[in-house]
Amino acid sequence: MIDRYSWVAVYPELVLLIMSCVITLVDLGEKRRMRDTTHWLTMLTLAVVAGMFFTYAVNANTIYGFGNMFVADSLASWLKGFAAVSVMVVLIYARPYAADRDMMRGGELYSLSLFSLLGICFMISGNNMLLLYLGLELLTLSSYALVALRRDDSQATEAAMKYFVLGAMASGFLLYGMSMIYGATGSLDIGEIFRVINLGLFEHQQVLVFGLVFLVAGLAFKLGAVPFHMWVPDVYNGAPTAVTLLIASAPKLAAFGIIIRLLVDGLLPLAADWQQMFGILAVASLFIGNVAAIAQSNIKRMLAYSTISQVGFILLGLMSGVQSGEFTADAAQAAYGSAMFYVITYVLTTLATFGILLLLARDGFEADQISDLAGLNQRSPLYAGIMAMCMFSMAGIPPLVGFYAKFAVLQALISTGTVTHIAIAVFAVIMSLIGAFYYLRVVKVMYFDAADPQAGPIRARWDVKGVLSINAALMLVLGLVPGGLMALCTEAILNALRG
Amino acid sequence: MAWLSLAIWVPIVVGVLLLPLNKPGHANMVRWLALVGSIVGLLVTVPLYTGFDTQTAQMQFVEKALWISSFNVHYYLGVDGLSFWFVPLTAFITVIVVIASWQSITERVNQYMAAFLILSGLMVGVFTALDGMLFYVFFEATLIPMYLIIGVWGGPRKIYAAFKFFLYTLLGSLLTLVALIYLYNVSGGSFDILSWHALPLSLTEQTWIFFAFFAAFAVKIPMWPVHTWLPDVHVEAPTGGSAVLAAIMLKLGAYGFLRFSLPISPDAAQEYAWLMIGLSLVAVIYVGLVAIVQQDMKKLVAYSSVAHMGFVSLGFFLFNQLGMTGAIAQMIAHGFVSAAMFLAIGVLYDRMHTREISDYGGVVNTMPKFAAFALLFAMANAGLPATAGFIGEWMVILGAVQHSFTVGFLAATALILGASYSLLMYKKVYLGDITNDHVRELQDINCREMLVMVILAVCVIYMGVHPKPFTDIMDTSVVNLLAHIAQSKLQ
Amino acid sequence: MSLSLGHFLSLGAILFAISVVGIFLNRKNLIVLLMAIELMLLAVNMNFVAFSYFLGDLHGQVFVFFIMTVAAAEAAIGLAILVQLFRARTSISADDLTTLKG
Amino acid sequence: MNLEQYLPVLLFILVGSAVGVLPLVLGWILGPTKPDPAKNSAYECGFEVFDDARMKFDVRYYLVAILFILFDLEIAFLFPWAVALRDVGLAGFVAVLIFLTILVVGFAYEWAKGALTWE
Amino acid sequence: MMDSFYNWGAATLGGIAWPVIWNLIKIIAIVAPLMIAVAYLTLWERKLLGWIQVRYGPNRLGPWGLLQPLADGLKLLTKELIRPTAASYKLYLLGPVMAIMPALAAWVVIPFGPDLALANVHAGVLLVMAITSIEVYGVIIAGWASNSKYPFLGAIRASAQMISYEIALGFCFLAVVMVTGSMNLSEIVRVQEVGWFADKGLNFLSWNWLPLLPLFGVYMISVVAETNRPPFDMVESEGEIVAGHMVEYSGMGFAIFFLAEYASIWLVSFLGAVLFLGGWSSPVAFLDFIPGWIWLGLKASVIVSWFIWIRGTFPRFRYDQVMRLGWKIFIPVTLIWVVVVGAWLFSPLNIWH
Repeated sequence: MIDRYSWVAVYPELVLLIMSCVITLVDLGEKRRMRDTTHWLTMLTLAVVAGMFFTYAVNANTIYGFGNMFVADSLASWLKGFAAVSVMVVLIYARPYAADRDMMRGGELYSLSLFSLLGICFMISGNNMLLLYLGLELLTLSSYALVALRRDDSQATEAAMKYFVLGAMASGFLLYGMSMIYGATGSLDIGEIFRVINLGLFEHQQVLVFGLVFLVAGLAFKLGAVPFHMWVPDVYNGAPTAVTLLIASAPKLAAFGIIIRLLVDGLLPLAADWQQMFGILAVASLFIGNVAAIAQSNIKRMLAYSTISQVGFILLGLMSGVQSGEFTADAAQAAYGSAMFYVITYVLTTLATFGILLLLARDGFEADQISDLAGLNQRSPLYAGIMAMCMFSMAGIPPLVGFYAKFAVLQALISTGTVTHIAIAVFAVIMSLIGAFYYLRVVKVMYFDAADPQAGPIRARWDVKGVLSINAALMLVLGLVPGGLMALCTEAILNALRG
Repeated sequence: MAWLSLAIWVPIVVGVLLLPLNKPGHANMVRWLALVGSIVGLLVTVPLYTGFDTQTAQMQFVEKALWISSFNVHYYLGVDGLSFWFVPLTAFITVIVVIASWQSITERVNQYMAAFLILSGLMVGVFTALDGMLFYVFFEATLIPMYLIIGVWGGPRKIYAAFKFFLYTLLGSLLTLVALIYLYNVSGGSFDILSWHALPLSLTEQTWIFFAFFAAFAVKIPMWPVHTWLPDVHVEAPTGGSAVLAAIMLKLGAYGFLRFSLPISPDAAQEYAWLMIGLSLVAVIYVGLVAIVQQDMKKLVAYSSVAHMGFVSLGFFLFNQLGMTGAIAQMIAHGFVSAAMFLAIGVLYDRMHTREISDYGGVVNTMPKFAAFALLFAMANAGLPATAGFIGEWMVILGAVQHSFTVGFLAATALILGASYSLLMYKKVYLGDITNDHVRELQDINCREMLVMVILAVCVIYMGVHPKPFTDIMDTSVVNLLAHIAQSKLQ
Repeated sequence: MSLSLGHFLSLGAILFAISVVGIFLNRKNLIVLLMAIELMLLAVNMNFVAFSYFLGDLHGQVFVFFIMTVAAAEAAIGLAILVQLFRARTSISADDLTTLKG
Repeated sequence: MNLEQYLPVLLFILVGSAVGVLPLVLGWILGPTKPDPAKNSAYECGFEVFDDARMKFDVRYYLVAILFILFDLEIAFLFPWAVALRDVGLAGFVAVLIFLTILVVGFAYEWAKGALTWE
Repeated sequence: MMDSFYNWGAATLGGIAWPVIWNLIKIIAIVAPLMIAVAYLTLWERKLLGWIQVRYGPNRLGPWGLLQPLADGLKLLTKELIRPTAASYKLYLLGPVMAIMPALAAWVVIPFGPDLALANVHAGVLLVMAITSIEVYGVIIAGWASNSKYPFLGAIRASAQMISYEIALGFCFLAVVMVTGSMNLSEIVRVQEVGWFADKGLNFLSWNWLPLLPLFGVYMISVVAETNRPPFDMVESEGEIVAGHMVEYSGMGFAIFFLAEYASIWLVSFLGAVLFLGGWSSPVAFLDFIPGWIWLGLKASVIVSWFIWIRGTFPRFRYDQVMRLGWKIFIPVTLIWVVVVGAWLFSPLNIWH
């Protein structure tokens, strides 16, 4: 069961695990305010791990390890690579913010981030419900602790509590669903589940569908789709911005990964059922997310609702993989590829958005009201420009990358050709118009409003400035030439579907 | 040489390069760089004119390269007689705007100039794109610089105006996006506009597609009743913004009809021609009447723009050569005239900081040179013969008469309305006695303003007296388009 | 005594329902909430064990072990957050979690 | 399912409880009942009762409780392995070694953070 | 005789009621002697302490004071059960019950001879751990329900201490299970009966205590802490918080806590004998003729005396020292030894086959 390939498959994760432990311990001896050793060691680790993932991804081999419990295909490797990079970027952005706010008295920010990345990796690569669950828990448990990292902040603690309660409940739902699926199919192995369902070797149809409902509910919780979105605004708002960034970025990749594993790899024969559920979730998310975002004055909260609406779009992509009951590789590839593209670009944009917010926040001052961005253009045209790009990208205005994400998803949706889907597409389009309104409001505040005369110039560390610029440049470059990433996504999906 | 690409990217690149120059001390350098950039942008369109073959309706100066492989999207550019004139026109207006804003813009000059240059490149892109996706990207991208131009340098209610502009146009274009994707799927995975032209579609499909495109283009033109954003935006936008908006941006919508609605869904277009003609006539007459009662000069010109663009849409849906050619000529003429009108208002506004007609009076006494130019432009706006405004309107009216006398008659009333609001305004503002001290202290236009006025005046008169070069280029394509529309695509 | 799979599943479902109701109805005490969450995991465990026994497949029981471990970790973090919350608010009532709204 | 083996366990629990309850009842019957306020007040070394008895206490107690939950579970985790040690072989042993290493990392972390220090 | 009685019972009462009755009879057969043992443990404690301190201890009631426990019991039985006004009464009464129930219930798996256990279940060790863990609830419920400062402090201290040592104990159990390959307590004894030394007749050298010596040491000390006995009696430490969680109890309430404590001492002594000292097997082969339950009782008595001995010998620890010992010494030691045992099992030197 454990052969040489097993170790090859988990090699990067192994490095990550060892280094997480090492960094946790090494950090104990770190005395400097910015925790330089920890920071650079973490950066090195993440760079190495990301490099390994990308190498695996480029090689595009599918390796199964540990008795099919773990799969390293190119889809997984890409997602994991992007996750590693995004955690890296998060930590670069977060460092000055965290150091100003007593979050760096210990190195928990780093060790927990690394452990959450490990969880993400297993969520993406797990090929067994047990492993997927453990990855999920590793991620969420680390996130709970991260949200509560500012011990003296009662808001953050409250957010952590809410996150914890609802997150734990979500895990419960997911598990309950898993137990039902296990009961119906008699296996925890994703491939085996697929085989059993596909060949109709199961006895209890109701148990299976019952399990599916809970599974989808649990996943929707984790994704933050309406009506399971209650935690998202509170957590985004209450958590320290650095942690909000972490929660808002890489875990989305993981959520996508786990959905692909569970629902596509495992339960594709039931696609008709779960696509329908996704449809309802998507429509509700688009509506609630966009409408509620308009009313927000707190930018983190607004971004939380915007995330909900973006999740709606991701679900739109995921719900159009199987058309009129028939599975075709082309359609699935386009649909899941578009969702993947959406997730990746969303993460890219989110990173830059929160990066700016982190940059604006000074010691004792959180830039968390939309009005705090007033006159940013006068204070720093560069950062205002980056933020504006983020907003336009999220609103889906070309030539920024967010547009192609929306386009790809709409294309997948419309290509199903059914009237319902086209109607949903039109609905999504109208909702994204509402979305454009609140994104524009941020741009308006930055460009049209006058700056607070007391607000000084914005100083940024060289690494933050550099990475932020690259991040923004990527949004634009991917907007101008999105072909490569799109091709990558569809290739990866195809690869995973073949496996 | 890839002249079209140059026409698109030269202004954009120059604009982007201006962005880092944000120190107040850079302002002059920025102005000169912007001027050079815009002139180069204009110069690269010259080879297009000299090399244009008027005998063919085919696309010319075609550039094609794979852009997004997953969706078979191409970087596909080209011009034909329908789109040709808008390329130099855009570059030209940009030069004018850069000169006109030389002194009136003092804050964040680099961003202002960059916005206009980038906008210019994007608009050229819209006119030259032959790939649906590419078109859409350019079409949408223009929103960003225009939104910032209105919002940053606009008037007191700029925020309202900027949002209105953005959201109105976005709503329409998003629906268009759905239609584009639908066409992509129907055509078996192609975004090639020209191949869409040959696509057989049922009448239901055509109708849906027609109205999806209509949503975007009608808002942009703007047609009655979705024109309400335009007066607000014009009033609040800075002079340059108004000029570009009126001169070029509105044409994006009209051009969309030519490139998408008519050839892709010809049967639906004919089916609903009555509606289009009706809406156009409402725009021409009703909006013309509304213009008469305006107190604000810019609003007046804005409404007159709506009325003039009504002629354009009217011309399109007459389905005869006179109407179509006239509409396109009207678009070009309106480009010159409306830009000139707005710039003239800008000249006054820079001095008085008011646009209320009642605040003026007897300007001719203090600014005689300027008043002369203003008179010319007002005439052109009213469509007086021998000015650019006359050509298009006249041809459209003739075409309308060909189509049906009633329509022709109603369209003709627009000439009267146009004369009344243009000349009434001229009379109130320029003629008569000086009514207040501010007017008394006005200085006449300086050399720079004079330069702008002269250039525009030359263009207006030249096109008015010698329209042939303009129409020559269009003719073949127009005939071809009409022939295409006449063929049913139903199968 | 013949206990069938249905009995165990019903028990699991009842436990699960109780815990969900507990989470949503309890407004006074967050500790009860944590207990409800544990109960939810127990319901799942019940399912897994029952399925595992009746399927004659051990994986379900292995899963239970992991769930228990994770539940412990979860309880640990939950309690830690609770303690922190109590120190900040001197209340552990769910009704008092109101600073984040909108 | 065969649960008969566990019947004595259940019975013993009941008997154990009974052994707890019966003497209480007996004591209640046999002993006098003469309450008075001083007798029934909380013991406070002769002082009047002040403050709530259920006061805040050192957070380290919580910490110990939390750590206990984790460690105890880890032990529970190891029992099946210990039973099956001969079957899972060296690979199983190595796996548990890895597991214990991570546990030790956590333990060392706690130690260094002072969670185990009582002063 | 037993068999015929069983058959008669099964025949008369049928398949459901009879097993219950039969088991109840067996339970009483364990509990009754246990109660006597508990009672006399108190006497033995006082006697032994007396001797350690060179005095006589109880010597008035009956010969050598043998009636002393009975007198104590009677006295406590007739004392008033005080009901503190501030207490949460239901919980206040639940406390002692929760304390004694696990101390008794865990006996269900103790093997008194080969397969002579009330419930010879596979998961014996786990069951013992599970049931004894409940004991801490009794303490904490009592402390909380009293609603008084000393009990509260005592309860918190006690629970922290008990759970701390439970981890070390858990690792001790773990190592025993590792070498046995089973969690069945009878099996654990049986494994100790074989070995190189046992073949030579020196059974006691084959018992687990020798190869697992460090764990045996940890066990012997941990159980003292686990039962809150001096020198680890942080719960009470009379000088600091009077009688800890028992402050507010009187009469039988108080007595039950004591019963529980001594029953626990017996329990862990028996358990220690089973786990490390070969259970019912005789230390040397030529003494095999003596019945196993006598050996087991003797071994347990030795351990019980150890409790009393260290109580009489060592001064009380400070709380921080107790916690330090538990977390920073015992846990690492046991952890390391578990790994060593694991490695040993896979090495050629493996003595447990």
